[in-house]
Amino acid sequence: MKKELFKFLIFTVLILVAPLAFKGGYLMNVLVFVGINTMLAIALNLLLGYCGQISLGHAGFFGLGAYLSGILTATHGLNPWLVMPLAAGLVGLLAYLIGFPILKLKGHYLAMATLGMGIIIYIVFNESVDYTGGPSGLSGIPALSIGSTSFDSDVKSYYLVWAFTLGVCLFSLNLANSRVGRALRAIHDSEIAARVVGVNARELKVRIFALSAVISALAGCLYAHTMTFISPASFGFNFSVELLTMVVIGGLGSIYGSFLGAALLTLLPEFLRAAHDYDIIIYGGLLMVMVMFMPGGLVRSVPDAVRKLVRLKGGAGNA
Amino acid sequence: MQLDQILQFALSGLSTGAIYALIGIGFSIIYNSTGIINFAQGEFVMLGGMLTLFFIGLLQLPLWAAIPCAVLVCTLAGMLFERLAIRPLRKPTPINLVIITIGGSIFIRGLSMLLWGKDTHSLPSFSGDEPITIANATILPQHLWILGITLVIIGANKFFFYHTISGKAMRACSYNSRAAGLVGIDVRRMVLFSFVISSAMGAMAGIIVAPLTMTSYDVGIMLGLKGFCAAIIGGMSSGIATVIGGLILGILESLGAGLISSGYKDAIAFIILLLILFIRPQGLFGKAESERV
Amino acid sequence: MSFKRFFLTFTAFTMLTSVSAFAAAPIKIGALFAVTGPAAFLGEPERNTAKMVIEEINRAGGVKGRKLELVVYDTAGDATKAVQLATKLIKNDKVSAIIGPSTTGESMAVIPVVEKERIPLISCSAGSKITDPVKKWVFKTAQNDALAVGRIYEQLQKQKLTVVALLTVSDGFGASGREQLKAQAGKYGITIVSDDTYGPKDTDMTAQLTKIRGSRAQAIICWGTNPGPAVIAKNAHQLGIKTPLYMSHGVSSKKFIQLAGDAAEGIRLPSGKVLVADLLPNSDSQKKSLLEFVKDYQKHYKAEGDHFGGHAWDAVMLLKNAIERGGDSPASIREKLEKTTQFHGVGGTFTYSANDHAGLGKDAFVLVEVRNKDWVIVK
Amino acid sequence: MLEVSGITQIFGGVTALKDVSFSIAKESITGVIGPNGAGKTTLFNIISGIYTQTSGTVVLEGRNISGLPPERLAPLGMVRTFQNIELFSSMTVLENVMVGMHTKSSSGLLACSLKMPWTFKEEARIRDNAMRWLEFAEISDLAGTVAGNLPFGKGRMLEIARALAADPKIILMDEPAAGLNSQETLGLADVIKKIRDMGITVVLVEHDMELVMDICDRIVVLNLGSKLAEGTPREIQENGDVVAAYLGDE
Repeated sequence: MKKELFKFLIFTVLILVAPLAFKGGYLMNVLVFVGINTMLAIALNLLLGYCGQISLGHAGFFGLGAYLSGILTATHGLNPWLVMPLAAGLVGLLAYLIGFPILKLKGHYLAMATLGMGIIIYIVFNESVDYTGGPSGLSGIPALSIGSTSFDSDVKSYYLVWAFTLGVCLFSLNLANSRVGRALRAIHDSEIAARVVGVNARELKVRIFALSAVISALAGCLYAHTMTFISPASFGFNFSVELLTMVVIGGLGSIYGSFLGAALLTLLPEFLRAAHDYDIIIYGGLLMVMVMFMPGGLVRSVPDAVRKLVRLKGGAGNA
Repeated sequence: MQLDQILQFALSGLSTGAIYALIGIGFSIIYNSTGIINFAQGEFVMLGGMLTLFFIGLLQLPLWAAIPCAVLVCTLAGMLFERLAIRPLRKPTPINLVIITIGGSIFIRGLSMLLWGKDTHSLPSFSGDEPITIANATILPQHLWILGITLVIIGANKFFFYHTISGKAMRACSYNSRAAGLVGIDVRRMVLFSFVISSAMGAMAGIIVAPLTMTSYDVGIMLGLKGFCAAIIGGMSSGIATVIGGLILGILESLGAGLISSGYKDAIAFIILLLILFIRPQGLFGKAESERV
Repeated sequence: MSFKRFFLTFTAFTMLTSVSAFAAAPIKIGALFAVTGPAAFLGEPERNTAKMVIEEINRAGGVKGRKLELVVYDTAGDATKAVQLATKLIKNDKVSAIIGPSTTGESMAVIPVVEKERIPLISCSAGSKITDPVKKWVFKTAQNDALAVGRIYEQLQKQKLTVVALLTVSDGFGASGREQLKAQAGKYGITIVSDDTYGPKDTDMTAQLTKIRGSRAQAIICWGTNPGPAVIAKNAHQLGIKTPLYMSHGVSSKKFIQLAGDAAEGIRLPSGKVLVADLLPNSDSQKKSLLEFVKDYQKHYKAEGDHFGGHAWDAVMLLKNAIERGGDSPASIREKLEKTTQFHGVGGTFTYSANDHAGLGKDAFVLVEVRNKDWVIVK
Repeated sequence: MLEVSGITQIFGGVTALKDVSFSIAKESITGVIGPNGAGKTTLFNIISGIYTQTSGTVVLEGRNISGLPPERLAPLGMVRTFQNIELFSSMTVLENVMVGMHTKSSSGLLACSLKMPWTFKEEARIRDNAMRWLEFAEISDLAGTVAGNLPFGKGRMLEIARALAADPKIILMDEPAAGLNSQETLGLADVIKKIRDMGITVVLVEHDMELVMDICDRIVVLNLGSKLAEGTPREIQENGDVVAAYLGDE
């Protein structure tokens, strides 16, 4: 327990001092998105990594949060801080209601149904032009502000977004190591055995689905207010798949893994940019190679590799 | 007038549905013998069309010669994919397999983009573009080709899976791969086989639709997605159920676009799919399975 | 993985890619194009053209003795990436002006960034709302959709066709066109009887067309970019629809005729003049620019230059002009840009002013028709 | 304690159970035996709420529990174990047992995530109790091991410890001796007796006749979906029908 807290503190300190290394350069901006994606990856990981339920439609919840927040603040002029819990709550409620029928499904049927849900939400963004601005997007979303400080620069956005992300991290870490977290993992390992000892699997799955949607929607709100512009293209099927990839590459069932996955997949394109048109091939190839050689995700494979390296060096030193 | 329209919607729906069905069967074959949902299936469809173009354009082959070449190369690609990406997998959990096939599809797409550029291309129709009129509704000769080839492929499938040794062995693997292994069936070979068959089928689908829908390096995603839906409605069967699934999807889309709202047509199709899944969680034609404990 | 290492690798990367061969400090110009992704048909010719023009300018000794340096990034048509890359161009590459992005959505997303950082942006996308209302730092070269719509409606009015059916693609391009088509219909006395859309990746539009066939439309206007309109042309041919079919400038390239084949015959569309450059009368003020662009593009890329490339050509040339007239910092470039008058570019004749950052008139478009697999100008 | 009356189960036209009735006394060990395909596991699945029977009722302590799902039965005091042990294989041994205490704790999702003060106390109680059950099952030395890595015999004991952690009144065990060696089976017999002596009713399906005859107070024999006989081990051993069913009719 103490160890967990210590790890989290180190992580927090690293996040807090990171901007010093970048001196407000462009990478700061990317790190803001690493924060948002980390939140999303954690949300999906709670559902997929802990509870074992796949979702190919999480970009939809992300988008709903962004659009609700965007529409209510940009079009109706409400206070963003007021809208944020409202949007997250509404999305959570929606997910809770959809959750009951949808989580009855298993395996690839669940994948299909969540995919369908994501696509329907995407189509609604695209088609309800009067509210969402349609495919050309919604602009003029105000940046968040506290008093007279507006979070309009990258460094400020960074701290704002990461404050939320760290909160979500801590929240999820607590959850994972609690009675409810154990029940979730139990459902993942053997749903029937979990039910037999009294875990209401159906209800719990739906609640986690809703919680996951709430976190995603929250990330959506932050996204809308830091970008100040949103368009449906950011919330399509591809992004759902990207989230899934972050979670798996980072490591299923690990909060820090979600961070690693989100960081890697957000930063990777920046490094691949030098490869120009080859970037997409490298990206696809890397995904395959990583799953092949790091089936447990970064969070498990990296320490393993380090250990091996240390042993190798130690061995060489002895010889 | 209204009736004419509905006939036309139905015909259009059937012809797009047949395409979805053909792609869907490719999904099912691999799923049944390996438990993998192969998200790269759509890319084989794309490869079929693009390779045919390549053989026609670069090697100056006539259409009838380019098609088998394209199918052949595509099948080789399918084999390579299985050998290099699926087989070496150390921990083949379903979710890892999903990611790896997604990675594979991105890779194949990227490679085709580099090789053939980003342009859209069209393939000549197999037998002209003169529309055929059926009671005030029209279809193109190419539609007949699609329907015909779909039927032939389904027939061949049925024959293969029920009347040949390899086909029966593959079915055995799909029921219980461990037991199949115990009675001396080379399971890995059957997995490879399933990739061969489904990539060849995907390629064929890509070739016969290209004259109607055009082709480019990125057509695989959408076609793959629709084929996946067809397979799910059909309960992941590699036979007639998936065909019906594809046709239902096609007709729903077409009727939705024609009668309700063209912008929401995909949404309508998906809502109906969700309802079907909610009412029958085991797929439209699947039998309810009781959980073994 | 430490961030420090990330950062070091990263700087190494950028340094490697941006080592410049010029001794005199070059003027840096940033460019954001959707070179990959769904809008690649825009981004690729734009990038090619921009590179080509900058190369030519530098070969001729640069502008006022200073070379131009182009930093291009691929946004893949993604608004989030566009914003990140715009920030990168401004903060890391320290560019003096930005060309692009390719699509309206990306442009709208980038606008707050350049407005805040005070860097002039010349967008290559068509959406009217990019420069309406006018934003201080934002200009555009692509012809407004409004102009293209006006050109079609004028023609319909001339032929006394008053009832139309719309079929637009459900992406940024189609949505913007649809908005304009609806907004201007009243002005030209046109009634819209059917308003349908199709998805960018759809492969069969017979359902929509069947519905339109059953309506009393006298003309069909389709707003989309390849390959959708080609599919629509083929579908219309299949259904035996004889109603005149109008397309948007989104398909004004030979590619469309190739894709649609025989079904393209008789289809009309508004286009930048680049498509019919050699058919223009010598008196046309743009002809010189047009021919120069077409010839250059042919030489460099062995392909026909289209008007998308033209947007980038115009953007670079406008910048070059502004720099020639004394712009050397972002602020002065912006100031000189706004004073551009009568610049005869590829997309039209540009005249910017404090309350017009689009700069084009209706004469930017000509109406063309496909006849015998080639374009002819509709008089 | 438990009344099973008139249970019939039909799977797609095949009758798996036909009008099975019996009752089980409090604090007893009852064995359900029968040849393969007799319907023992189906019966267990019905009693434990995994299947819903075609007809008939199950009554637990005077309360009709027919059709209630398993998660509703645990709070009423009924738990079970599985033939092919169902462990939470990615979790530690201790955590497995802690999940067993799910119904004996109450912190909700939000309280857990926000680490409300009372959750600490509850967590400590869960942990202490779970440790006690591990000691009972004599696997406390394995508390930190990942359950998936346990040898089969230890896994069986873990499953029993997890079931006991739910503080049940009645525990159903599906072939608890399957896969155990003779040493382990002896240990199991002791544990089962200890469980009864704690006041918990035990029902088990078992093939190991020696074990059944040794520990059971009463035995129910099923054959081809129907109840064939019921009685004390001695009565059953002497029942001609039972012997015939086991040996075949030749």
